[in-house]
Amino acid sequence: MIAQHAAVLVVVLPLLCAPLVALLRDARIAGAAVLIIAALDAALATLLLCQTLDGTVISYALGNWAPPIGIEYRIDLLAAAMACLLSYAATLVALFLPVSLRGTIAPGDQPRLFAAFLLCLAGLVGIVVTGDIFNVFVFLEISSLSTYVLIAMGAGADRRALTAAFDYLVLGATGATFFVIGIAFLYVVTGTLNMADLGERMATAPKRAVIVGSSFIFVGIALKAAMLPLHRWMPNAYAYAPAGIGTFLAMTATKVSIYLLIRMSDFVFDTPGEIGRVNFAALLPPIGLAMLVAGSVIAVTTKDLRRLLAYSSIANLGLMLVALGLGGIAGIAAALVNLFNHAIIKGGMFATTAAVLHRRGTTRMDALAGLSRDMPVAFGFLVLGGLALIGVPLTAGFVSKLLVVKLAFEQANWLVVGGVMLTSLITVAYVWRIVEAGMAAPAKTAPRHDLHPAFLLPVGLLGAATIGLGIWSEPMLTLAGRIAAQMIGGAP
Amino acid sequence: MYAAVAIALFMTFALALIRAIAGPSVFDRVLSLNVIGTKTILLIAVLGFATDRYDFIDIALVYAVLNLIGTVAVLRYLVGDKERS
Amino acid sequence: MTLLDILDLARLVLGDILIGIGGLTALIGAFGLVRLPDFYTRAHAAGVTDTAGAIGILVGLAVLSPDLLTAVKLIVVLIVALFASPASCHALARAAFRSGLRPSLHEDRPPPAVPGE
Amino acid sequence: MSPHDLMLTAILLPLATALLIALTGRSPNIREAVTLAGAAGLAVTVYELIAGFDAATAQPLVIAEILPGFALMLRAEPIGLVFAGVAAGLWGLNSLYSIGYMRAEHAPRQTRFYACFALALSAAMAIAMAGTLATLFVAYEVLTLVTYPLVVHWQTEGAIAGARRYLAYLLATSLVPFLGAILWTWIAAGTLDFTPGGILDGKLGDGLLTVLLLLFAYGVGKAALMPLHGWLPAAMVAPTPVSALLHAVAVVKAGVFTLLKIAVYIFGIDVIGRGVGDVLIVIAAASVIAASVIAMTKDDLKARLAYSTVAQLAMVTLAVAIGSPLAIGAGILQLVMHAWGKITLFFGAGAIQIATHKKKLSEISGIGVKLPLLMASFLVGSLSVAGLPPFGGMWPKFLLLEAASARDLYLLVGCLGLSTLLTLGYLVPIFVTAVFRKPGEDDPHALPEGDHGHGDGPLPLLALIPPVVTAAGCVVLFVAAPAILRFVAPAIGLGALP
Amino acid sequence: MSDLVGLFPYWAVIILMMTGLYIVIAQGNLVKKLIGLGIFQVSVFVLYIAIGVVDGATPPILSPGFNSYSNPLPSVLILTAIVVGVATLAVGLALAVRIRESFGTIEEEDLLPLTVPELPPEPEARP
Amino acid sequence: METLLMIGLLAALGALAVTIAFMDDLLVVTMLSGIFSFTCCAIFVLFDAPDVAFTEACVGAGVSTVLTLAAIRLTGRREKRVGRRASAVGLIVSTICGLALVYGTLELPRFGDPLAPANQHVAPHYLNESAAEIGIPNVITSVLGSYRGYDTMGETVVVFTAALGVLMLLGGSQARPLRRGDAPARADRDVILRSIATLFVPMTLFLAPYVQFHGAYSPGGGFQAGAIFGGAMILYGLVFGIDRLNKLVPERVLKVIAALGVLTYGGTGLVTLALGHQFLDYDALSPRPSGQQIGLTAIEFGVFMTVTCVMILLFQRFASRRSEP
Repeated sequence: MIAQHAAVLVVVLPLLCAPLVALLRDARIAGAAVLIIAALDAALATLLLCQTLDGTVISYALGNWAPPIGIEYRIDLLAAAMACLLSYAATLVALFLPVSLRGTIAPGDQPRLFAAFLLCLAGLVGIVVTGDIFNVFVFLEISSLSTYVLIAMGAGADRRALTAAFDYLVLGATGATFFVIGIAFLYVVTGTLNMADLGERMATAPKRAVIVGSSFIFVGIALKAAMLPLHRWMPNAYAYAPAGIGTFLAMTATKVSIYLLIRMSDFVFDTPGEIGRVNFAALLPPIGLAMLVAGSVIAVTTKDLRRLLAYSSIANLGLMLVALGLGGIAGIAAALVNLFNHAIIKGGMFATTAAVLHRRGTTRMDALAGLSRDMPVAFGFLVLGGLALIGVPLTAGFVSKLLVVKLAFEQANWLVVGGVMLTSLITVAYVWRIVEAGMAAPAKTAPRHDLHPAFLLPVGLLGAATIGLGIWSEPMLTLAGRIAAQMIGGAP
Repeated sequence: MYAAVAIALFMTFALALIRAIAGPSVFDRVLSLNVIGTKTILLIAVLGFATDRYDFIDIALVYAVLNLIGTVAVLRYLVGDKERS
Repeated sequence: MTLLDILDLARLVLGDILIGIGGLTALIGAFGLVRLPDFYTRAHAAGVTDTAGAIGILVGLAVLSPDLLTAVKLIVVLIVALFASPASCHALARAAFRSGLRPSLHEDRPPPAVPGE
Repeated sequence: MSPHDLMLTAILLPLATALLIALTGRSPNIREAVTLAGAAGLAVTVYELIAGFDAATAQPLVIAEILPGFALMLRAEPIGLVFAGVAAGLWGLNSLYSIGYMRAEHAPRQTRFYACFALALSAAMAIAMAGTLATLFVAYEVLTLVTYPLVVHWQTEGAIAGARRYLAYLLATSLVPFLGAILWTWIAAGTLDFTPGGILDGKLGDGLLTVLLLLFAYGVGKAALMPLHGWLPAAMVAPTPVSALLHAVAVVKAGVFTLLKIAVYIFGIDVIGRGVGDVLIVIAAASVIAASVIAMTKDDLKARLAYSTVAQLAMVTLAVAIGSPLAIGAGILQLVMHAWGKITLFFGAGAIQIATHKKKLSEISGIGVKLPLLMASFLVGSLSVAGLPPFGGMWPKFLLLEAASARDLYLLVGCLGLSTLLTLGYLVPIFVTAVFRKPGEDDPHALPEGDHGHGDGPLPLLALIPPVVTAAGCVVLFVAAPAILRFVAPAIGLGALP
Repeated sequence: MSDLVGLFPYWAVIILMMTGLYIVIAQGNLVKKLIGLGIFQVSVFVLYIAIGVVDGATPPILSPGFNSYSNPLPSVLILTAIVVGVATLAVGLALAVRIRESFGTIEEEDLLPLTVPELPPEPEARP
Repeated sequence: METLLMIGLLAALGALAVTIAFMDDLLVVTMLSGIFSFTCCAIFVLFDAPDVAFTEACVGAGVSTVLTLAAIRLTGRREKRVGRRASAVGLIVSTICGLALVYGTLELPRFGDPLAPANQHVAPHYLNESAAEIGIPNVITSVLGSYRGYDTMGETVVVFTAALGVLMLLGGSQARPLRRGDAPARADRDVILRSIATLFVPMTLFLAPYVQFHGAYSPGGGFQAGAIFGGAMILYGLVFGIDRLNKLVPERVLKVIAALGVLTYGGTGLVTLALGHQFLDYDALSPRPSGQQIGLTAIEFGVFMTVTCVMILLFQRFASRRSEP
């Protein structure tokens, strides 16, 4: 029965457990509960992945109303893989979340924070698995609302978390409203909300309305994906959120937006046929390149490790957009490889940063002095992540960059090749700042205390994956290739 | 007749709106809010009758109650505001 | 034409007249709300006509309503309005007076500064 | 052990040594014993590999295939074995010298020093054994990164700045032109395996090949082709054994070795010889002359040696650019001979510093009297680097002249002759100043700098033996050079020796 | 020309939406921003409802005597969206209250110098 | 008449929106936005969407206004005068968006066109089949609770999330309880207001179940009923003081019931799963259409619980907070 209903359980499990967790009084029990729930969810997601691995598309009609009358859950390989990413990220973060919260958030408040965390997970997974465009909006809001609150919880350490959360709230709500406007236009010309159905009926719809509708959806997603002119909420949000939450967001939030972009490009943004659909693919490489360069350059100048990583994330999102914009099966595959690899790399770095924050209470660059001596393991993982960001071979970052460069090479898109190469260099510069800051002599010698044990497993796993996927990239490439082929080849 | 009454109510509504926008004191605005609230209730009731959907009265009913809550909230704010300062 | 029909016609006419009066009252009150010089006179105009207009229209509609339930609901609405509108008007005037807003008693005097703005 | 096991051992043994060093860091004696044992073990391993090498039966060892055609693979082949032999042989000597030097200087962080040194050797071995350009690139990057802590060893402000420059140059060149060239190659040829005869012939036009070759030449920043040589003098902030490592044992050698491998197995010697390398010839020749001239102007001994390295390495690039089997042979020999010659010179400069705390040419007048054996070996090293018989350095110069005249590049012949003269011009004065000038003839301003309370320390024996040994090596190599050439001949298609 | 009349409701709603959007972007007061957001959202709701209108029809509550009903789907969607809107408003207001308590102001202009990344972290005072 | 009213109401909305943009007294702005909501309600009624009007009345005029006022009490009423300056960025962005939208509307079906695709594809199914499939006259309730019941579950969770968020931001360790003597804590001394409230609160409480259970036949449903019930309690709190409200319905109880509401909704889905049907397939409970009606009742009740408690919780949290000096 579980196998049959895994599609819906993967969302409903965290969704319904959240109220229960919120009612718990003991922070430790709540923390353990979150870990168990996230792990169960990861198991469900894995089950889904197994079911879809052979190309099957699971269609689950909620309430047994056949789509497009009712809401449909539609899980193809991409959705299953994303669900896996989200739930695994949540599991890893849940491992150290209680520890990282200690000292900044009163134990009495923690169960509610854990509940919000579960809601955030449920919302994100919900976005990924659904096949109904309005349902996307609903779950987008669940995840967004909980995210705002989670970010604001960083106020225990730094009051700027509040303004960061507020900025994100205003932008996020505006973006969601744009998304809703887009849905309105698509709905008015097609009469349906089911994404697959929408794709089919789009072909005969009036052109202008589709263009405008798609554009607004695009802008809405762009806001959530921190695309260039709309990126300003992101560094603050990542830098001031509680460290564990920042890790989770870095691994998932913008990734889901990219997922949405890919999902929409499946039927909204693509351009086959004479009737005008809108080709946003041409927009993506310039935006992506600009993000790539600007994100990297700003990262060099920031004075806080988490902000630096956030700007680096903007650059990496740019890389994904570039890959997506290059198009074709290879482009989507490259974007996906980037997406997964970057989630792993950045997750590892943010988790390590969380560990540093836990020990040192700050992540300012000048406060990292002596890290290489006091926390050699943490420092090692930071450097490893940094190397992966640069794209040094044997790390996952290399594979993902290589795929993009290869694609651009083949299309003779020298601008992209040059841009990626150039940003690799800039990346060296900011990774270098981390290394140098960590190796600088400390003002006073701190007692040597490395990673808290709670961090060891997630950080170690992500680090191992960073290297593992850099050497044995085959599984990831195959998976991405299959997903891309399914997206382009088969019906959405 | 319904149409005439609806138009009359709407004009009332519009005039109250002018007062609400023009002010000058807060109390004028609250007063207009109140008037607008009542007029909306009546408008909805009349509209329901005009289109033969008598269920609309339910909305009017709820409206009447909520209107009161809104007014009381504003008053509490004003009174609290004054007494503190 | 049976008696029933005549009664029904009378009912309709009565209802129409009632709501017509109500609408007119409301409109007059609104003019007062806009044109009168200071808050207290405006409150007077609005307060009185608000209730009067509501009575006219709601009773008129109740007369016109096709079934009892609708009529009862309308009467409930009326009761709510009858209580709520004067009460809030009263509370409002009281709050205004306590806050220092004074009626302008002589037309030749310039209106006082308006606190609360 | 099978050749595969030997190859893995050659890479893993220094790695294990590094681990052991890190673990035994508390007691210096054990730590240094571990280093020496590791060096000895590596020397034996590499010797076994060379002795047991058989081109016919050598099989590649695939570790992982990251992307199609982009594999991690090890393969033993003659040029790589020569490089491995040089590096492994010099590690032991350098370690001995390091022990003397570091103890004399009371250097901090010695555990990190020895551990990183061992790691650098591991990377150098991986470069030597690399079976694909991808593998080579990975090891090349690792080498850059693990040598950084060595360069920054003193961690003074100057050291940090110099080390930053070192890293910036090497990473920048490797990440943009080198990686770009590798990707271009990969996309054009579909593979990156080192294949005799090259993989690019017919895949790209000659014009593009020229561009690609230039990309490689500048991408391999470790080869220090002018004007991208700046990191080499900057890295002089490092302790002398590290300079020896950079210049002689691993780093720059890895650079020119990479160029040789690319020439032989990626482009193919013939391809370069048919005109693809002509632009590079000009650049390399200019680099030789320019660097030699700059060297003459430097007062600091190590800076002088650094520019000398730039000039000498440009000769290997030149050999690659000429693109005939003979020239490649000359390049390989230059790799070997320069290593032994230059390490002698660095040992000498370091020993002078230990013994007298002097670093500049203008300060060392007359010190040679106290250090006769050292100065003698310094002279041997100088002459060998300059290319005079009866020292090993003669062979590559001679073969290069042959190769140049075989292609009727008479201007180049003149250049090479001039470079020998210039080399003598910047190396011999060191010896002359140290031995024949009186102490009072120094620059008066420099005088009080020399002694500041330290007094002249005695030269530890461990700092004296290695230069003597390497100087002797230069002589031995004069005799052994033909054997080396014969060893690599099949790989580069060299027929009968001239 | 009749086309334009037929599109008038949409355009009126669009003007409303843009006024709301303008308030969100241009106003510096955080609470005002939220109110602007509310106007923006409510206007979108009106747009949806306008889509579902059918000439001469009645609300989609089945009842004998009617056979033409307006589209129920936009209503359903907007019911959900209204709730989402009020939820966002509540969280936003709570944030604004906390910001006021922590920074002493809710004007973007005054907050800007207090939130630059260069400042050292300052934990919020606990009551 | 309808066209005339529509034009008039839309124009009123426009005037309101512009006024709001240039007012700097937040209290006035809040009131005007309350009026904005009222006007929108009238438009919704005009546009045949009574359910939406109902909800907008509860939310826009009721809850939003009260919450905003409570927040303004804590954050200050005056806006800085910069509000009057026009912002070039704002103008440009909104103009571009507006023009884009107008461009998009040019090919749209005319307003009220029965043949528009939006009214043709899926909607007729709801209108024609729901009587047989669900068996209740209010199609909106059918779609809301059954056809798109999953969205509504999401909506309930959103409400719950908001409560959770406000509790985290203003509750728990962040609570700043009122001091004795703080103005909002005291009951209102106005006798008339108190007696009106005494009369109204119970009446409103009775109105809620009516709205709840009559939702199948007329506009209304769990959400509206919850908002009304919550509104009644808010009125109680406003008039008799927040302390008495806190005592009457303690936060702890509200939290539990709010969570229970979500669980009731989700639990209904899980029960249908356990009975071997799809998630939220009410046919599992009993054959059509009675199963559907049972399911609808259950989930509406869940929504009611959550919404009621969340509304009260939100008000309590804002109102019991000590304002800054």
